[in-house]
Amino acid sequence: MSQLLTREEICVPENEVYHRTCLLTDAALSYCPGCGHGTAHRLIMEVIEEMNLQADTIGVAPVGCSVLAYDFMDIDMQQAAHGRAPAVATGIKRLYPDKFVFTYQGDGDLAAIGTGETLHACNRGENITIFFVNNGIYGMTGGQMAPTTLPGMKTATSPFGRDVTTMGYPLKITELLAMLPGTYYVTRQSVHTPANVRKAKKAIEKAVQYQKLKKGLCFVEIVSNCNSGWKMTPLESNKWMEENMFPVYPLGDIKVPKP
Amino acid sequence: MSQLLTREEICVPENEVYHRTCLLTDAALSYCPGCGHGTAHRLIMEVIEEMNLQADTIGVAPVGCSVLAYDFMDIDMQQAAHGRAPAVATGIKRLYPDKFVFTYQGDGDLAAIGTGETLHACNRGENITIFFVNNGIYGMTGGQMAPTTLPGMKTATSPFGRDVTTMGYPLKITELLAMLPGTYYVTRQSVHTPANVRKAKKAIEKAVQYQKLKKGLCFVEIVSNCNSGWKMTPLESNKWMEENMFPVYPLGDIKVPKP
Amino acid sequence: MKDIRLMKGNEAIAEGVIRAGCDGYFGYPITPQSEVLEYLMANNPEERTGMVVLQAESEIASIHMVYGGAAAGKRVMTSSSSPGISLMQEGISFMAGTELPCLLLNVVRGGPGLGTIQPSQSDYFQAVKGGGHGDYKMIVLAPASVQEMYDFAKLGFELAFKHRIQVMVLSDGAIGQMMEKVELDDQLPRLTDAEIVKKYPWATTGKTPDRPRNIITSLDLNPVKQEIINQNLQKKFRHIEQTEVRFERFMCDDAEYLFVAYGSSARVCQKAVLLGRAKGLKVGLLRPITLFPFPVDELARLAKQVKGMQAIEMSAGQMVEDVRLSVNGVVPVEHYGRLGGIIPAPDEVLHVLEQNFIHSKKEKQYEPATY
Amino acid sequence: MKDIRLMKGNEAIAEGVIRAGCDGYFGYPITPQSEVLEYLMANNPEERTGMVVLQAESEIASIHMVYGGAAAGKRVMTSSSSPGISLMQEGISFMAGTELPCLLLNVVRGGPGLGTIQPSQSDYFQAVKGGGHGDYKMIVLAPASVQEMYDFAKLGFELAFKHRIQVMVLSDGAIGQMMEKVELDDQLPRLTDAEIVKKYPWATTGKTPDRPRNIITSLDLNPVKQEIINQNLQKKFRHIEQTEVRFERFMCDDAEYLFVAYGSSARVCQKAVLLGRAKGLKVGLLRPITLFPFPVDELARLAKQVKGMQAIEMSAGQMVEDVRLSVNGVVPVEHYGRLGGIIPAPDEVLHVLEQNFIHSKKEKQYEPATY
Amino acid sequence: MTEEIIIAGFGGQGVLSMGKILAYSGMMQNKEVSWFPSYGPEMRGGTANVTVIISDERISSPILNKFDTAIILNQQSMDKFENSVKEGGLLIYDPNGIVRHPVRTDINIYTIEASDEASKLGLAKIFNMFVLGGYLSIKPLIDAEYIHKGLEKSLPLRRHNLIPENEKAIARGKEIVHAVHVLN
Amino acid sequence: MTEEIIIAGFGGQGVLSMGKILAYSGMMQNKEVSWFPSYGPEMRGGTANVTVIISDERISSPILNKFDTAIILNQQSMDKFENSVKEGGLLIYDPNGIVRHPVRTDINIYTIEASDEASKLGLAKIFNMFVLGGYLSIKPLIDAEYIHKGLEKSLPLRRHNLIPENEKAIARGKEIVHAVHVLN
Amino acid sequence: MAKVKGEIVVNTERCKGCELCVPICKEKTIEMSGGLNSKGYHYATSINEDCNGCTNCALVCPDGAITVYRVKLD
Amino acid sequence: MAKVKGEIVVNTERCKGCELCVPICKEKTIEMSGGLNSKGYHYATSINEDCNGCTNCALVCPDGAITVYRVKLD
Ligand SMILES: Cc1ncc(C[n+]2csc(CCOP(=O)(O)OP(=O)(O)O)c2C)c(N)n1
Ligand SMILES: Cc1ncc(C[n+]2csc(CCOP(=O)(O)OP(=O)(O)O)c2C)c(N)n1
Ligand code: SF4
Ligand code: SF4
Ligand code: SF4
Ligand code: SF4
Ligand code: SF4
Ligand code: SF4
Ligand SMILES: [Mg+2]
Ligand SMILES: [Mg+2]
Repeated sequence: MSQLLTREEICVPENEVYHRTCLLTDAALSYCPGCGHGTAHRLIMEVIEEMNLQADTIGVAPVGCSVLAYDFMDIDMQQAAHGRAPAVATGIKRLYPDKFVFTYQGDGDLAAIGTGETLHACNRGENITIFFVNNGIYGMTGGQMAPTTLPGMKTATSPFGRDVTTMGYPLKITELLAMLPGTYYVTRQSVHTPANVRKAKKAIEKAVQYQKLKKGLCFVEIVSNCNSGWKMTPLESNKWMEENMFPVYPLGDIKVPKP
Repeated sequence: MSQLLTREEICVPENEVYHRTCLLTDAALSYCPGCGHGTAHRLIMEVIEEMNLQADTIGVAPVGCSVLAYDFMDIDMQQAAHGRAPAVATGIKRLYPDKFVFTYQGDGDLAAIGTGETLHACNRGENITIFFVNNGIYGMTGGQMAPTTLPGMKTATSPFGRDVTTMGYPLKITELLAMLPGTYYVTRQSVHTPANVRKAKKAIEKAVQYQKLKKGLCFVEIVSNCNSGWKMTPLESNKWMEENMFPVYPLGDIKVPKP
Repeated sequence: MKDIRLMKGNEAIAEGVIRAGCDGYFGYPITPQSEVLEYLMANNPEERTGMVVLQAESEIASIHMVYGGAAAGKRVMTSSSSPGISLMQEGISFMAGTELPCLLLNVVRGGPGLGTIQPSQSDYFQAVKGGGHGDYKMIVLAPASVQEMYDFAKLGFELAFKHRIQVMVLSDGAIGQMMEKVELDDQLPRLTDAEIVKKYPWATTGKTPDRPRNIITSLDLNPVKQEIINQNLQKKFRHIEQTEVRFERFMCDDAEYLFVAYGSSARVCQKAVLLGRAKGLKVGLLRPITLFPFPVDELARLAKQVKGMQAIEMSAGQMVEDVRLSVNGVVPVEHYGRLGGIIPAPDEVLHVLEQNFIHSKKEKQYEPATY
Repeated sequence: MKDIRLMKGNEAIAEGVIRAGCDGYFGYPITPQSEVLEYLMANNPEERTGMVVLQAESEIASIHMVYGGAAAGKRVMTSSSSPGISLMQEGISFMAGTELPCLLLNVVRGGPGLGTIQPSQSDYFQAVKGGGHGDYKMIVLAPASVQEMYDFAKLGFELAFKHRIQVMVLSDGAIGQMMEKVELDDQLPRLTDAEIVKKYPWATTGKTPDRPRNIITSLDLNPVKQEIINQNLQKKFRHIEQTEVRFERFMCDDAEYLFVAYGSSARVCQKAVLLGRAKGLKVGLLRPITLFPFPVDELARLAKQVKGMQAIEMSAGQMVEDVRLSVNGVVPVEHYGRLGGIIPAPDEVLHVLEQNFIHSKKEKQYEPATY
Repeated sequence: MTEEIIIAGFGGQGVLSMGKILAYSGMMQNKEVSWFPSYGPEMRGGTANVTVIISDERISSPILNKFDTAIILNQQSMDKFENSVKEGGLLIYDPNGIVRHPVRTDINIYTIEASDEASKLGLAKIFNMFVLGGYLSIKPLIDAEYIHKGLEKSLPLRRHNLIPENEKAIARGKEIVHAVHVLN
Repeated sequence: MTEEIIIAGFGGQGVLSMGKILAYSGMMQNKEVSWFPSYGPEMRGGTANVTVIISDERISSPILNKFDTAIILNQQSMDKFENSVKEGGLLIYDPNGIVRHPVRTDINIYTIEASDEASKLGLAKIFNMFVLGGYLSIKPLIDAEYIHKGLEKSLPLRRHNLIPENEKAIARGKEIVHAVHVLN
Repeated sequence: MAKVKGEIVVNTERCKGCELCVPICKEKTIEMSGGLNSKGYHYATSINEDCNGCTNCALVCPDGAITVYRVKLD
Repeated sequence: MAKVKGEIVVNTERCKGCELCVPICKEKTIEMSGGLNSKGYHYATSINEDCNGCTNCALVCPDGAITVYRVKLD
């Protein structure tokens, strides 16, 4: 019998097993085709929806490709100056200790200009959640070198490849932050395969849950592609990411709460 | 015969075994009686004198009690804005790769407002030397809480003691910086006993030597007292330092070059 | 019974913000204003009103913590002194672009650079013309006494929320450090979260089903929209110019010569006016209390009455430009300034005015321009 | 043969600094000026001249790297756009206080806040009046073409070292992004370290036995000394006002109505003048090239000749204040500005001038003031 | 002579480089030129356009709101720029993907099926050169030899082998441009 | 009545708190008062001084360069402030540590050996109260009851037990102040 | 074990043609269409009936363009 | 082994009376003087002849106020 089911018969609401969360707006994402920012946005919004937190959430968008996150996430949001999202979130959270407050930041934003704000929010153990999208480059401004750019990698400002002796080393900021007593849960994920998406979502759920329990700062890094900045197709970029980014930025939990 | 030597006979230049280095100026140090800044100044200047580096040295003074270091050190010096000494030193060193360039910074300067500049100079492996005087407080401005202030410690801005749950944890910035591939030699010293002074001087010598060899960033922390800020006599403060600061900031090398 | 105390200016404004129902203070120590944070830490506002006080890692962090709190509808503030305020310029511009209310205190010290910790008025341009990028104005209040330091806490928050604008109290090391009598008001309650939701529907307090999401942003890449945003901002500034000018006239009614001065300088000039009057000179003082909006009309009016105006500043000549723009050539406007942390003396400034206008050959008949 | 190229403004100034013998560039990416750093990285100045190019971790780090290099006598620079320049205000004030020469480029975009990446002129006040704390001025050069972007690299360094002052090139997104013909000069050699020691005896190059140590600091807690330091700074600014004013007159000789505009706006006005002349209107353009020092005397002189001045800016009215201060009420000065990244059109600004001065009843006889 | 041109289309269609070649060629022929792009986060798709001015005199404003010629390569640009063509001016467009065709009757309108032709010839990457050729056949302000020099100047050395192909495309472009509406 | 006073000495001598008690007492007696300290990195030693003004009228400038009274507690302050006393004004100083004594003949000069007396009585910590007493005996502008209230206001509650001791010192100060040069 | 049958619906206007979903589908159900959407992208499309409703394609789609349906066949 | 004899000279104007040197001296040679220097500090002074010139006091003196001399006695 089943063989006879038509497409129209299958595609009815009762049978729906996956649909974009209603906390993503109808606006088309401004990201390049295949950019991981979109998936990261979706997972965060799914968790907020599933945990029923829309009314309790205040998000902070950075300066970077995700500067327009507020156009896509159907929650109250503030746009922060470049690098300052953790300070902005601190200001919110201190005054609304029961709201769910998060920042969403790129690697330039978080690990270059925002180093001080990031490190000190973590050191104070601000009870906020930081989502950190590390694509090893400044996507927004046209593909310049970021602190997390890999050695030898060519970017608009390292056209002959990053020379670590003059331009510094890929900054493993996440490992540093995990050393601070103020951070509670620190993890590194990716969103380029179904399995990784599922894991990343679990991590996001934890990071939200721990904030509700007032455990301190939770930090979720998502290693992602910037296919435009890397000058690759999306598929190529994900492969390159696995082969080149993951060895330097290995996926997995970096700091987990002691049981 | 020797019993007959008079004070006047002994105190002649040939018999001199210790005298303030001529690279300290005649100006009276502006520090409070018993403040470790004076000893730290002296050791650095002794090493520069002994290594014959006066003409090759450009020093960078911070904002903090040691802002006037240039009045005491008989070398070319620049006064840097609060927290920015590592950037200033980078600017100098990149343009004068063969000069000996160092910064001298307090804990507020280096680990609060200057976190970003410090971390990134270290991450780039700038071939400079950072002397970091950690007295757990803002001495200059009248004894406010610093990132390195100990838990429970009373300061002008933590009058009931530092509460780590709202004011953050003592920041072990030196341990963090040691994790960066750009740092070559990282050590923590003190200058309150003759033995410690001797060790600290050795460390300073190494930090200077490695810079000459262009090995990357050398970082010498000196845990010191701020008796005024701590509201103790100098002797009490050194004792308190041993009992309270050293357990949190243990002395010794943190990162040494692999042989 | 009135609650009267002897307080430092810095302490008075700290007490003032607690009593004005401030929700949060974020700041970083710097002389000569560290007493603000110290007073707040010692006087337990957390217990008194629930106000949050946090020492930030830098002035930049401070201003962005203020941004976050303000964008969520809270009464928040920071304070610093000149170099620290310079560091906040990007943040201030962001608050201007998002029209967020807040209170900013600059206890000015002498610059440029590290300069000196002594009092100065050399940050007038930065406060009034715009130290940050873009076309914006803050309301700038210039206290001339410890009482005003206290009073401008409440006034500042009122104006900030009335116009959704940043209010800067432009004080200086003298006003910040000196002690004077202060009369304190009763404690105002802080707004509850529910009241904030109601009073400030624009605030990012969490999107509830009854309204669309709130967004605080200063970005719009569409030039047409961005121009409208900017035009609306400008309209607000024009409205504030119409409605919020504050100044004090001291013996102006029959004045032939006018001091124009604010803050500490105005205190000095007030004494100079008395000295001058004792000598039989018809001297007066116009003290701008709001530096933006500047008392343009009042000065234009006085320009028709007096023979000359003498601006006195602890700067090389900043406010004097606004005096000249107000007067537009109708009477001569002279500037006299002390620099480097020096406060001029009453007899000194009186002497200057006499030299410039009374004893000198410079004095001429001025024909008022006709438009 | 002349080396003529088609270049973006941002590329032209980058090539210009290499050829002017710049020693070091320190900067952080931001639209619309990232091409400066990108061009330098791609065009290998390290090999060509030994010039150092470093991407800093922030604008704040950049300006203090510049401070360090400048204090050691090197020709150094940074570039950014509005928000990034706001972040540099403390650093700029420190350079002012220590009288360090350097070249700063602001490729202005619309503010306030994150604003827009489109061109704007709304950072005039910040550049000219002082965005940082304290009494200081920079020399501000306003290029109106790609060729000037290139030329002002060399001129900027010359002026910076001649006066030990910061020179800011105040450009905008239009001049930075557009391509035009540029004629390039020959490469100037960089100074050797020995030459620096000789030419700049104040520089911290390492204390040798033949001289006392050199100290670069802006701190002096003694008010008397600090006042002298400040007075000397002011003297320098007065001297620069006497000697370094630059402007361009376009059809001013017989003008009855004058556009006053700089940079991109001046390009627009130049076309508007031609349109006006074609209509038989006696219109001219005074283009300030240096915004500090401002062409005060030239405008005062023209005020006696023309019937009105029309300032055109891509801002809500900033330079117009300096025009008014120059003219001091002698003729009416009107402002017209477009905001949010919009560049006005030639016919639009001509229309505005006609409305304000020719078709309107506003036009009156203006009696020049007599002092 | 002053020619004020807007070229507008998708990012990736070679709009900016077409403008650059035009400007360079003009410069080689000793004219004054300016090239002003829309700029910004264009990497993330969206429209791109460039204003090119070629003139015998010094160019005043490089930014314009009215143009002698509009070269239009997608619908969004058509919507935005059709009305910016001066009366009596020129509008050239590639009809591929255009849903709403131009309606003005006070300007000269031409189509050029450049994308189809380019794909057909396997030259999709230099589709913009066909368009350039079409434009130059209607307004021959630059001589072929200077176009050649312009290509030399604007292409990096390692791409100079592609110049003949580009010139072929320009030549072919001249053949496939068609008048839709011409004032007389 | 307006009295403009400078009190100057070492940091740690209680200069600022003497001024504070004076100002508080004036305020309790319903006068206008102002207190303006030298400030800054004084923690690291050096001089400290405070300007106190007590007046029946609103106080204009809290910062002055001429004073009715100078109370001087070390040599550096003598060098700095002797000439700042108005003609006919008052200068009181503790001669301990003073090498160069005041030379003006147009002002009234008194000495008070407060530090010696305070040490003698084991009250070195409130040496400043002796000086205050000396001053008040020459210029009794504030009544004893308001001094008491001033002490209450300016000392924290937990220190109120020290008030009698302070008042004793003030009383004793009145006895040990001696005229050196008095105009008549 | 019950068999399942799935289907996907691609929001062709939201799809940006990144092709990430294509290799993810083990059933080789997704291909890029020859047609363009209004923004000029070739969009993804389901080309066979082999979909098992595993949702993998939807999980990796950055633009949330895929809705997945599944029915149990028993 | 040769015996040594030392002496210290305190620069009394530089000394700030911090007393750090006092307990450092194992020979108990240093005490604070009753007198004051021109800045008002009680300065350190050598009170006996037991100094062995070990330099320890000078090493810890923050103000570089101590000069140490030593002669070998053989
Ligand atoms: C103060 C300031 N400096 C610089 C910029 C320019 N800018 C915008 S985004 C960005 C970096 C973005 O990179 P990243 O944070 O990695 O985000 P991505 O775009 O890669 O997601 C920069 C430098 C700015 N807007 N403000
Ligand atoms: C931008 C800026 N912010 C704040 C200050 C005030 N300030 C001066 S020194 C200092 C902290 C000094 O503490 P630290 O670095 O630990 O040095 P210490 O005095 O303890 O040796 C501060 C906050 C300043 N001068 N500039
Ligand atoms: S530029 Fe990079 S990070 Fe930005 S949207 Fe495109 S792919 Fe994503
Ligand atoms: S305040 Fe502290 S750090 Fe500063 S000089 Fe005094 S003791 Fe040393
Ligand atoms: S749901 Fe699974 S089987 Fe169906 S198309 Fe998507 S990936 Fe393929
Ligand atoms: S992953 Fe999404 S956007 Fe990409 S091709 Fe598939 S459906 Fe389209
Ligand atoms: S040198 Fe040694 S023995 Fe001599 S006084 Fe100093 S510590 Fe004592
Ligand atoms: S350690 Fe130095 S400053 Fe301290 S008491 Fe001894 S000699 Fe004097
Ligand atoms: Mg990135
Ligand atoms: Mg410290």
